[in-house]
Amino acid sequence: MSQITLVQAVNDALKEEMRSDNDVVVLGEDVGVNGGVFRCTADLVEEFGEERVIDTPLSESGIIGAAIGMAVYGLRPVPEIQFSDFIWPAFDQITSEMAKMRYRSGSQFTCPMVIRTPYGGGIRGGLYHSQSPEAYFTHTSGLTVVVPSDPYDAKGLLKAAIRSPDPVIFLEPKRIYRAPKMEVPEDDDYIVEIGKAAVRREGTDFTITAYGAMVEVALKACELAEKKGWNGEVLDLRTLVPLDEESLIASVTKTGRLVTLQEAPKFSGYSSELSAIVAEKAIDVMEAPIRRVAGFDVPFPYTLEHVYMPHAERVLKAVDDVMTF
Amino acid sequence: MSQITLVQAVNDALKEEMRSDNDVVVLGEDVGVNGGVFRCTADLVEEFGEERVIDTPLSESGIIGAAIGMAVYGLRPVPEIQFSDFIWPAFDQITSEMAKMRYRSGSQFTCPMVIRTPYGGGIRGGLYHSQSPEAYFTHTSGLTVVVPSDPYDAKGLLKAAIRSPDPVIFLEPKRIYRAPKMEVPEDDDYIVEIGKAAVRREGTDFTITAYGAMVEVALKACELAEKKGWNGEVLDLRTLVPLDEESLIASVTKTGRLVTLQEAPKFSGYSSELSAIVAEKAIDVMEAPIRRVAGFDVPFPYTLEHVYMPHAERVLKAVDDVMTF
Amino acid sequence: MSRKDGKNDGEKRQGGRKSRSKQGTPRGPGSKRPKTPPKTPKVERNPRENPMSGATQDLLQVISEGGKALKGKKSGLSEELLLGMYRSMVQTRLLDERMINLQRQGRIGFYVPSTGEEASQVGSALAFEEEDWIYPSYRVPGLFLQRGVPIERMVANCFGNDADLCLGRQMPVHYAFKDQNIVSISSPIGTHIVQATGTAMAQKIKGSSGVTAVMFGDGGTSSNDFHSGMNLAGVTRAPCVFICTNNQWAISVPQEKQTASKSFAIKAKAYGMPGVRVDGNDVLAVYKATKSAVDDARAGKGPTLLELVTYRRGPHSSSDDPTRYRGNQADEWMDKDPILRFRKYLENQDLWSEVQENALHEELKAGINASVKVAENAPQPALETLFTDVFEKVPPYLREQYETLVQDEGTGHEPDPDAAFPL
Amino acid sequence: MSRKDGKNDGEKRQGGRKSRSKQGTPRGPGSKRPKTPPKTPKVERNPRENPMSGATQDLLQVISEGGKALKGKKSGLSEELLLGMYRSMVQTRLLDERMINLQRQGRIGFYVPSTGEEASQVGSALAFEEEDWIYPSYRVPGLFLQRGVPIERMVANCFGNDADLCLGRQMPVHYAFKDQNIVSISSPIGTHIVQATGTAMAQKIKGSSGVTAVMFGDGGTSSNDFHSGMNLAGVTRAPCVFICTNNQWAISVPQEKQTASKSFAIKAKAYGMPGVRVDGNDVLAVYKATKSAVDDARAGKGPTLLELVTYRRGPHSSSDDPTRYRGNQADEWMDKDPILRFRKYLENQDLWSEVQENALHEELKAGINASVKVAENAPQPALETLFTDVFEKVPPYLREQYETLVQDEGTGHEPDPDAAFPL
Ligand SMILES: Cc1ncc(C[n+]2csc(CCOP(=O)(O)OP(=O)(O)O)c2C)c(N)n1
Ligand SMILES: Cc1ncc(C[n+]2csc(CCOP(=O)(O)OP(=O)(O)O)c2C)c(N)n1
Ligand SMILES: [Mg+2]
Ligand SMILES: [Mg+2]
Repeated sequence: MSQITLVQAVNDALKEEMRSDNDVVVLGEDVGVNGGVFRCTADLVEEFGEERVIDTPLSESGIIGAAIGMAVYGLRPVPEIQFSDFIWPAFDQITSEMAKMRYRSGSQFTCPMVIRTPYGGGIRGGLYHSQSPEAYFTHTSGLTVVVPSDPYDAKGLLKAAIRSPDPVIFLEPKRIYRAPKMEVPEDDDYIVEIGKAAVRREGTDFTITAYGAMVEVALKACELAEKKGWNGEVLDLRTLVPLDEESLIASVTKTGRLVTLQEAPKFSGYSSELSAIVAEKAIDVMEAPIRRVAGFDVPFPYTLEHVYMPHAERVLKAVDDVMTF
Repeated sequence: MSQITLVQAVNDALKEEMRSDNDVVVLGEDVGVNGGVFRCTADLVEEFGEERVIDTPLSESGIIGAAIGMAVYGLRPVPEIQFSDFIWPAFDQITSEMAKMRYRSGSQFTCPMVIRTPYGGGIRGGLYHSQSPEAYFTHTSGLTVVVPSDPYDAKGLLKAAIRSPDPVIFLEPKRIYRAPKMEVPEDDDYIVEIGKAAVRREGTDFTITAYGAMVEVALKACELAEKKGWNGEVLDLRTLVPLDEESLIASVTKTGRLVTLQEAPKFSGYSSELSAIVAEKAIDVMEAPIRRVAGFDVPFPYTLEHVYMPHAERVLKAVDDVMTF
Repeated sequence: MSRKDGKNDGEKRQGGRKSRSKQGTPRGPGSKRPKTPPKTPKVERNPRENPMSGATQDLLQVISEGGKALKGKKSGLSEELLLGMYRSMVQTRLLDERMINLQRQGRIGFYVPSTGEEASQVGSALAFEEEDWIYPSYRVPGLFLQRGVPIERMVANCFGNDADLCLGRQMPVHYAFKDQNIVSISSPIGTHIVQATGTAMAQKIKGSSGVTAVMFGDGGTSSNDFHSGMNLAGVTRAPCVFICTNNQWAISVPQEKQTASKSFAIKAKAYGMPGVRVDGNDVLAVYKATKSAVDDARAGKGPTLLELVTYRRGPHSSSDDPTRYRGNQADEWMDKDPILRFRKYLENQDLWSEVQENALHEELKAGINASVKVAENAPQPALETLFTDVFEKVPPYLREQYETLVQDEGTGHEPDPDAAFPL
Repeated sequence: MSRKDGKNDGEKRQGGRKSRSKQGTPRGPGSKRPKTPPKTPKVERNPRENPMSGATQDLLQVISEGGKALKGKKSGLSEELLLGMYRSMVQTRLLDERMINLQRQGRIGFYVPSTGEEASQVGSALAFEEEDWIYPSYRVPGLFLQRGVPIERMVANCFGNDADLCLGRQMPVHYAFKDQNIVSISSPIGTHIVQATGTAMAQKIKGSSGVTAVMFGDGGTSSNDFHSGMNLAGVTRAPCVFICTNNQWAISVPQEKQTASKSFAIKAKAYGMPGVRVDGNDVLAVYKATKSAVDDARAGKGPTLLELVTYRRGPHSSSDDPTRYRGNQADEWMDKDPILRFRKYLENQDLWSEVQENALHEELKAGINASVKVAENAPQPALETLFTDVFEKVPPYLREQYETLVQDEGTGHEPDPDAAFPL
């Protein structure tokens, strides 16, 4: 075990998988000598050479399209999109091609690949370096969508994603890339299973769902709530698709109260699906409205970022709403 | 008033707006001499010339990107994307540029334009000529999303959209392009206001929300339900963003039961937002779980299309669930 | 489009052409506007000269348009291979005719004919080895036949039955044939071009001696992934052959509205690779050019762009009516039949006769008939195929949807008999 | 990357390089794998010769590298204009230095320097008329200054305060100046290229005599919308000037990994328009080439692609550390200072002196200082600006969000002092 950051966890996961499987290749803008603008691919080109760590031209559809061609042939590419805000030129490749290759060919051709991309706000990145795009992917059948919330998960989930037989969108919460270090196993066989949520804090009075950098905010909100005598449970979803529905239903069945938390704009966002599932399958256990804390339905601002980003005090307000309903 | 199809209604709306405003231009693949593959732009090039009815090269990002440049300069372009399944190469232009131009420039530059595109299944179009992409747009702040369900609305909403100061995604339900004709006003000033839902059938026992080609299915389901003695209300949303939340809440407050209906895959789909809003603002009036009838979470099939598409019998099943809860 | 002469600046003038509003200031719904004065519209072709129309002199050719071997040009192919190619071309034509027929009768839902483009498909197919990978367009049935795909598989796909390798999930002609390294066709234009580059890069990385080929149309060159695919292949020198079948139309859009470049082949210059223009109706020229590009790629010399100039004689698809947009101006090209041309060539070399021709038609028709009969009687894909192959394993939430479906069905809901594909 | 010689076909072989699994058959999480033998990696540059590096002989030039007027080349510009250009260039450099400084001190969040590229920005700016529209890149402050944008506006943007015309919604340097027809800059690379084509088409449609210009980098030529924008402009002959500032790097990616084409200018051939290579460090050559392209566009002769060859002497942005990827190999270009070159030229023509130089620096620095002082003391944009300008009118659901926010705030939540942009 060693104490590492999330960036290092990603880097370690890539190294381990590349060492044990020659089919794993990395490609993207500035991933080579520069080691990625966030340093996630640092030192890879030195160890694995330019054939497996490929600096590409500035074209996201090129990166993902080429990675699909590699995956279809039998490699396991791990393309990087420099910021998730810049993934849209590749969206046609992702949604029309990567997600549907297996289905449309009757499993004759498949796309085992992982798109890694940093996402989310809190780094003074303004409109185009801060967005949280998960909902665009969670609605696309055929995609697995994973969001780690700490170095331990980041490493274990990324390794599992690279070994997955199907395409994975791997969203890295860049705000906590260098947040406090954490003990992470060095065992090559260590993975975190895709599709399982984690209860980060057990509680009986209300449930907060969160993922990525928002998990920390949810935990902080629970601390604040504790002062009011309310005991919150935090469910870190970890995998958005396939959702660990069982854990979600189990938690709200216990608490009867739900606050969902996401950075992305609220309307038609991922958390709406959580509300919908609960309203469809467990409405009878709910003792209060389901409150959603999310980004506002506006583009991501620069100067007022700290107002835009959901914070613990805002979450507490929602907890108050459901507790005092 | 004349009896026309939805295709004709679109065509009429374009003609009227192009006659009364020289800034309105149409562009897209095959929109000129060919009149559009669905004939929505028939005869336009003959009347308005090639300068205002532009056959473009095969590039959706080119079509939308150029239209943005036109709108920013002061035109009111109405680009056509031949099938909504092919809109993804333009998604970067739509989500990063068109939707954010006004915000990021402090209203110095704006994008008054309407993207028209046929969507939806039921025409034996398989994987790539049948999809319903609304949820990808409803989550994007800055976009207005409109879906007419009959010729009357199609004409009135399209005219209103073209006059809107901001960008509109106008999704045309191609399955009912040539469905039974309808009386539609010929008055140049006739529009249907954006942002208002329509109650297509009044009822007291349960509410079905629908839009586009699904409205007809909802009505049919209500007929079937009537035989069981249940009196359903059908709310045709017409505008998905901005949602007519008031009408939604009013209807469920009256009925206490909600079935949402959409063609698109269920998970993280648009209807989830409706559930979430009701669960947030009106959970206390609900007398049963909120049931969602939607496409399955798989790519759109060809041969088994009739099994995939939501139909009245399947909706009735959901009605049954909420009525007998 | 012609430039206005007047000095009127659109944004500032008040009179002149009507403009509803200044940017960002919409007119209210009810306000009155003057009626438009009638306008004389001009519908005219882009005035640029079309450098590709008509003549084929500047194209690589091996057989003359009249079917003679051109001086100094040899096919270098055995009689068996030549006759095999001819066979594939005829089979393609007959399959086309039969499928369009079935579509007209409502027995299949959709079809894309390739009549007139048989040489470009079959000629290129022969240039590839078994280990090579192919990303085809939707208009190359002759390539599949020449490469050894059983015709029953193709017919099954058009019926979308349970013998279709794609399990009836895609519209007809969107094939995928893993056994022949023929990658799944999708409808979105151009996406496969950069995938081909990726596969070629993977071949290099894995140390295979295979190469990758990708086919697309003149319209496809405008797609984003033509650009990304060609550029990446240029930089990485991936063993990839880019084959543009320039049939001069993209549905209703003629090539001169598709691009202003002198040719499609010249676009190679933007990516640092050679571009070659070939008479796409000359099966031996197509073979020769493709073979040379494939050899280069295999030898590590990098990618090539080929432009095979031919003509889309039929409609874009079974849903298209070309008289709406091209009237009769296409006559000259309508007469250029690549099959007839090759047949004359074979006859001139004493390799073919009327008797053989008749026998071949008989045999091939019988084969197609048999496939159709089998396919039409085959069952639909099973209900559960709706949910399989989304992921390797069916996840719980899809299993739940399947189970609900099974419970719900049997309510008497039937396919809509009026559903028909409009394009 | 070099091609493997072995005949190993990656998909079929069993031994050789390790390959975890056959396609589609993943290994289970816990299974054992052999340890990798150490591998000798090669990190090498793309072996292709870089046709653009080093020499600038083949480029359009007016001033020699040493600052002499080249034989037979005249600027054709008045003394006033020449000195105005010099002023803008110096102002750009000083603004750069000051802004990078402020960023290092944490007083602004981010900056993009353009040191070494002043000639390309200022030279092109002078070629446009008031009525023309400009789609700039994020690296052309000199263009704004030369075109008359008040420097206070630019500084306000970098502070993201309420005097920023973009209301602090974008990161620094993402300007928009409607008064100067300078369209809003966004971060995604390339999207504005096709928008420029659209604006140029609109100018034609509206009968304006204006033209549109768009600036982008060498990296930008790989974007999808370089392709769509250039192609559409070619076909429609839109009055558009495409200006590629080839500063030889896209963050860490050198031009020879960006494309294999002989130059960037040659890419014009793919779209049927002329392409011109210009010494981008020669402000008069840049002016001349741009003016000629603008004149052509205005005269209805269609679009042009310009390649201005220069060099990114500094980091990509305030977050970048170029020593990580380019070490010291860049020396030769580091010495090519376009400002010094132009200054020598002016001195050679007796238009400039040391005294003037000093006075200019004094004056410009004072102006920048004054702007910084004002900007730093200006208030943040109002809370409600979070919700305005999403649509023309704030819709009810956004008003509701705003009202909830107002109620919620005052809880003592403060900006994260550690938030800093990492790129
Ligand atoms: C991205 C995308 N846009 C539009 C379409 C609709 N469409 C199908 S084929 C076609 C024309 C293609 O022309 P070309 O590439 O020349 O091929 P051809 O049909 O002539 O063989 C169009 C516009 C599509 N399938 N995909
Ligand atoms: C679509 C997109 N992908 C990636 C980025 C990240 N990025 C910002 S600038 C840049 C390099 C641009 O290089 P170039 O076009 O040569 O312009 P320069 O910075 O050299 O002026 C990259 C990759 C982006 N902004 N947009
Ligand atoms: Mg074509
Ligand atoms: Mg550059």
